[in-house]
Amino acid sequence: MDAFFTDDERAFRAEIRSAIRAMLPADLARKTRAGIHLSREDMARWNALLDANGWAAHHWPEEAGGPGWTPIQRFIFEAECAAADAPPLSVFGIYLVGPTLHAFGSHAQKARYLPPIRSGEEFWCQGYSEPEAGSDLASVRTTARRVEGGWVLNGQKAWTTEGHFADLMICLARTNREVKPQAGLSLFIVDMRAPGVVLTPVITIDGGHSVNTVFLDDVLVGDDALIGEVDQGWGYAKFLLNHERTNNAQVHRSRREFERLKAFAAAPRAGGSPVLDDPAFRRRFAVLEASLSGLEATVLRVLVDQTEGREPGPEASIVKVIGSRLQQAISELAMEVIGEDALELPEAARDEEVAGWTERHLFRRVVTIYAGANEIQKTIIARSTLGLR
Amino acid sequence: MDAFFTDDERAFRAEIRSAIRAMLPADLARKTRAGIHLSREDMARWNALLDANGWAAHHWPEEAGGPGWTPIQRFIFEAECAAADAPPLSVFGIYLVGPTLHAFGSHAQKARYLPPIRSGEEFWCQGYSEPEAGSDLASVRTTARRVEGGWVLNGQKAWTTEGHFADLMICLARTNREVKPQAGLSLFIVDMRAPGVVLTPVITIDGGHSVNTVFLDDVLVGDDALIGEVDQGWGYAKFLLNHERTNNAQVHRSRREFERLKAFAAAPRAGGSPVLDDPAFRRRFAVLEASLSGLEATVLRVLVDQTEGREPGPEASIVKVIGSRLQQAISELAMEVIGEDALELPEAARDEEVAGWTERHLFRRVVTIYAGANEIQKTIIARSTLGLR
Amino acid sequence: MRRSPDQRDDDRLLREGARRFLEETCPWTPCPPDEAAQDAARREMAQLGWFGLGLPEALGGAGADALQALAIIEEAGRVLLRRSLAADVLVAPRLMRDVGGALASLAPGLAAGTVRFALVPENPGTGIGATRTGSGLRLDGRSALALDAGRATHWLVEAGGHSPNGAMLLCVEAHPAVVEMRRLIDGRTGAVLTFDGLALPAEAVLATGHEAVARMAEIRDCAVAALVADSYGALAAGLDLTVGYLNQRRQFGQTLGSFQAVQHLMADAFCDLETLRSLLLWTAAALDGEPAERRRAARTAKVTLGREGLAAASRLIQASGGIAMTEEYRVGHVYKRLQVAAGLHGGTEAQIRELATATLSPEGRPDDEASAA
Amino acid sequence: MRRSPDQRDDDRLLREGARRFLEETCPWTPCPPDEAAQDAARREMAQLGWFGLGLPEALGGAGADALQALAIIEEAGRVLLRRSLAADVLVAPRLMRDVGGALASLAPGLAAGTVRFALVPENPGTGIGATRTGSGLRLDGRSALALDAGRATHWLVEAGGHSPNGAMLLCVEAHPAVVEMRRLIDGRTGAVLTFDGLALPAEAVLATGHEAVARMAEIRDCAVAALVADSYGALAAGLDLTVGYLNQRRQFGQTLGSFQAVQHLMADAFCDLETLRSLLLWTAAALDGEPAERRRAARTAKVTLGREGLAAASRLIQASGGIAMTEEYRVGHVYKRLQVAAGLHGGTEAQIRELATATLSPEGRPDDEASAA
Repeated sequence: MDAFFTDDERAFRAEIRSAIRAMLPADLARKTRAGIHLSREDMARWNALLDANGWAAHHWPEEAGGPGWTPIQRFIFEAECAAADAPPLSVFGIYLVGPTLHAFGSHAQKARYLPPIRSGEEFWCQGYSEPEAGSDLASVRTTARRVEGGWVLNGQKAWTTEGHFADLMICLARTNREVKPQAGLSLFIVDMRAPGVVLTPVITIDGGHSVNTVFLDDVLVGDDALIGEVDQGWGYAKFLLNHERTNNAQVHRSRREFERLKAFAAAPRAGGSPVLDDPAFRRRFAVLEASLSGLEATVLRVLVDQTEGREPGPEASIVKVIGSRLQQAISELAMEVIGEDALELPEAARDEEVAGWTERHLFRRVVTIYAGANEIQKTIIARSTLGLR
Repeated sequence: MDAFFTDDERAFRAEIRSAIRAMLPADLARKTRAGIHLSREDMARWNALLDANGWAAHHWPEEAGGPGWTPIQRFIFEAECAAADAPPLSVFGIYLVGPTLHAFGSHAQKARYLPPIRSGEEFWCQGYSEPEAGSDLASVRTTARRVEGGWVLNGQKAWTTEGHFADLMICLARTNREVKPQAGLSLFIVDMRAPGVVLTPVITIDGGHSVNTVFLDDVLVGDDALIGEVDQGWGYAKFLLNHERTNNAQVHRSRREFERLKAFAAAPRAGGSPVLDDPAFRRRFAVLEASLSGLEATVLRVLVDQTEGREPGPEASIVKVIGSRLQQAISELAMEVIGEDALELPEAARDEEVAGWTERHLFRRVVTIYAGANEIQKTIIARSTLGLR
Repeated sequence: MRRSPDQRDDDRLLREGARRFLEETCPWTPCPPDEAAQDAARREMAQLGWFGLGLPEALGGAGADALQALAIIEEAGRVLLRRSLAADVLVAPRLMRDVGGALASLAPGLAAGTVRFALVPENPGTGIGATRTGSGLRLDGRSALALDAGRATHWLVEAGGHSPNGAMLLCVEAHPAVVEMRRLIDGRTGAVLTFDGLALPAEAVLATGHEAVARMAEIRDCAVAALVADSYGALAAGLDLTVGYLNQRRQFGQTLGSFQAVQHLMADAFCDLETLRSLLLWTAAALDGEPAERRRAARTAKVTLGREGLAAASRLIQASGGIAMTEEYRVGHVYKRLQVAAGLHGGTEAQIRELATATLSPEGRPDDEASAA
Repeated sequence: MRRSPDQRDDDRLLREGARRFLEETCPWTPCPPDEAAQDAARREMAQLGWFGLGLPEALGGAGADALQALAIIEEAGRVLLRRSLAADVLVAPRLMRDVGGALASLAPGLAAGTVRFALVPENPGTGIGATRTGSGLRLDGRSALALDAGRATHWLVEAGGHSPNGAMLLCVEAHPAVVEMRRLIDGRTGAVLTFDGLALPAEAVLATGHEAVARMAEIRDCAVAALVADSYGALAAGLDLTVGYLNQRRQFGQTLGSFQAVQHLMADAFCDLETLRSLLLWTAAALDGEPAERRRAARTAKVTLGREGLAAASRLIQASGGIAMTEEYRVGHVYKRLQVAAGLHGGTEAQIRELATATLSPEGRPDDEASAA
């Protein structure tokens, strides 16, 4: 989509591209290709390498330690990271907690928590969802009870991604039962090593462990663990959703995976011609190419709006729905392109180009469910964007 | 689907096939191919020809003048009629009113009305839908007021297909406002030439006229115009839906159209190779072939159940949804196969194999809307068949 | 090159002015207005400067870029204007700017509205051939469907089968005898032209050989961009209308718009529609860029028009129900408009095939997509 | 030939008995039971007569038809049984009935459960070749993925590339040294066999030439029918489970099952699922009919498994939400079961291509579809 970029942005891209390729250790690129769940160590290593260039917190404001890039520059940076098979940055610390603390945290909280996120020394997890509050966050039942000098938390958090290697949790808890559900929630910082925090792994459909259930049993946190004002947590939690609307589109990962899959399909197979010699597969690739370009162009529209100082238009609400469907479509195609080799468990010895796809494909069923199931997104689009009632 | 048929049924098919082909005038076959809306005269002609063999009311019980066929035999008969490009029988008289009168009408009503339906001398239309009662039939507002010796009807009926050449209407009207909406409706026979019946044509998206709005303004009907008991009309209207569940699948028309389209696509084009030389089109035809076979097999399952004396299973509820989508998919493919020639109005002089497709395609948007929109069907499937609540 | 249609105030003024004019002067009606009324409206458009907009200043124009021309075309799509503006607002001004010569001499007439162009694509099956004769050329063959060719004063004709050998781009004065009119399903008018040795002067040739092939590709991409702009406008207006209807019409005791199934149908339509608009903006930006990206953008937009665009139009009908099946209601016409757009300038499967060729060859996607690994 | 699985009382008894046994003895668990437990269950199946069911009476069997064998396989799919029953319940009994010879001598062992077959398809890329030697044959090449080949006592091996020249259908005693085990994503076990000059006795040959090609086609169609029966069973049980969950789980103050969007998702899944079952019944009926219809039915069912079947499984996950993403919950396993089924014995695109060839040639569809006009 060169036509969307200025000459300066193209120069920026060239610079970023060569820097990333020079910085990225080959083993990290290989691990990123090989599967969807990376270890903390691998993620931290890449985080630290980026931080050395001031690029880890690339979408934070400059005063919080960000590089001061425009939305389009961030898009380019993320595209180049994905294209080089760089490990993803931890969603929670960098994308979620950082901006939230920067916007609503106290001076002391920012000073204490932001630097180690940037450097990759501390990892966070998100304690929003619960067994009875998935897409319906307002029904959160975890409670925070005021005590002398702090709060006592009790409850159970579900689907806590990366919880098993996180140092800290950003936790939504009910501080007031007297008001309507959304109004009585507050945001807390919880040390994952605090007494009363107990974690149970959840093995997902792909056989991997990235998700956990976290039990909070009389967990005591200090006064300084509260983010912003009491009972205002709902607003803070929503802030991010509006702020990072294009992130869920996962457009760069999709583009990178699509290009890898294309290269694999273009290569000769054992005892056979390339998959791409088959016109039916060519057609499917072309149709996906069109969908992917549509998503890229839509994300760029949103970012151009931001870059030119306008509020993102209504198209910002659709990128999660479209992007998640596309992620699934790509891995569904991958399963067919790879064929019987894709039906084995990932542990089996496999060609590097084949490794990782099955695990990704299975785990990908989650993307139309998490971060607000697509059904919820569509209702939001219909009601808020289109005004149906 | 030979495997579903017995030897006797195959012999029956051979007999029906040669009979139909011998009976069907070539000009009627040509007119059937050329468009979706046939004239009364054309439909009546074919109806009379069939009636001469005792086949017009082919799914009526024998005592009502039907040929006494099994459900599978009726399937074969309909398939052969469609394959020969025979005009469709009028949906209303033959499929709807006949069985309803047979089940609920008085002896006098049966004697008066059934024979001319069978012979094609009288045509009917259906007065169920209204401007404010489309899929939601229970909100019918047309009223029937008791008067000395009969009833006076007032109201407005919408989407009255074939109303402009019908002799009679089967009309759902409210006879009781004191009970819940479904309970206060009755079914009447209305002479379309009666004073107070005024009809306005509705031109549909395909530029054709098959649909009308019918105004009933103090229309007086006799006591003998009431079908069955007063206030029981809802039950009678529903009876048909349960009785003829597979009819809406339109599987025979779809099969016939698909085969015609295939033949067209296999023929060389002006200055070019056949469309079917293109692997992308071949793939689309094969995928539709699979869907069509799925529908055929599902309809046959329902009919086998009936033939073997069982109640149709839950699959009976899905054929309208699947069949209507498939009808649209076939005509959508036709538009692409035919190309620019399909973009002209039907009046333009055209190759016989190309004529009719555009009109059919445009009108086909209705099949997912009428007879209970597919959204309503899905809700029924989810609630009644699956038990979701 | 600009990358958004909202960056400048004058863009907004142009669009709002166009919308107001079109809604007042050419509001949608189920039956097309008569020819005289359409001609009168077209004269007013000339007075508003729409046909001079894209001409370079040297030819007396305003030097507008593709985004502005496409904004007008999109607005015309909103009212389902029965005349196509693609040739006069987008294509002809570009060609006058870049090719100049005899064509440029028609610029004042274009701006004044007395010269009206139509794009005449070659029918890939039957072909059009131009051969040099002593005095000029002769033209043989049969065109594909050409929008409004029966009303144009000049035809921009593709000849020679897109191979540099014998390819020619021609500007031909309209010649009623060769026109077969076609009434299209969406109420517009097209024509198929049959040339049987039509004699042309040498000045009719705008480009030959490789340049002709390149120009023809550019014209087709512009034509596609215009179809997409028009379709998006038609869909967006159809969506607005449908939302209004759904919020007012009641069934089963509640508004149609309150049913979750209807809401999701509309959300899907909206996703389709906004994707189409994104690709329109990419194509608009790419029209002035590298030919390879321009072609890729146009093909992608056309594929999306034929798939997601048509699907969105179907969804608007489905959500509206019976009313959308009537000729009196606008939404059915939106569907037909999209159906025509999907069929012109290469159907959807042909576009997919070309997109496959462009993106699946080893050097398919250029470096810009960060796919160099 | 019967055309419905509900016509006879003994069908119902067989199905109900199988369901009861499987639910009691082999209920689904997230982790596969250990080998010993699976072996024990298999011995009980032999005692129930499942492996003798399809044998002709002359071989001591019950002479059951394909509908009955597929009913058992479908029931095993409901509990996601980790062992495939296709070879022993459906394919081997048919072959013993129709081919006889040395194979038939294994009938008592099959019925008793001591002989266990696996279907070993040829890998179309690498191929398997059987060549005659003085004393018998030698086998070279590499198989495609073969379900449970590591546990079988006998392999039904396709060799010779499906061309009558050199095609051979073989019954090979299992030979552990050539087995590479494969753990499949759905908890089942497959193997790839690599033959490197394996010596076989002459009696291993079940069919050669045209007969071998025909038998292999029949075996593949039976294998596909079994995959479809298994998948349908898995989906049907998954649907039941999901309906129960949706009616119990609440969100936003109401049951998930009361949301229209969820209801329609499930209605779509149900349409997919019942279509698959219809095609299963057609295929079952066609297994004893003309080979051309049998092939067409099997391909159609396989295409539908790979498209609608997988889509239905995805919909069950989507409707259930997060819980279906966990290894502990059955619905994700249904999806993986379908994914494996879609990939075995020829992927979806390959099946579509073959269906195109079978139905788009001029004499493609036989007379029975009333298409003779």
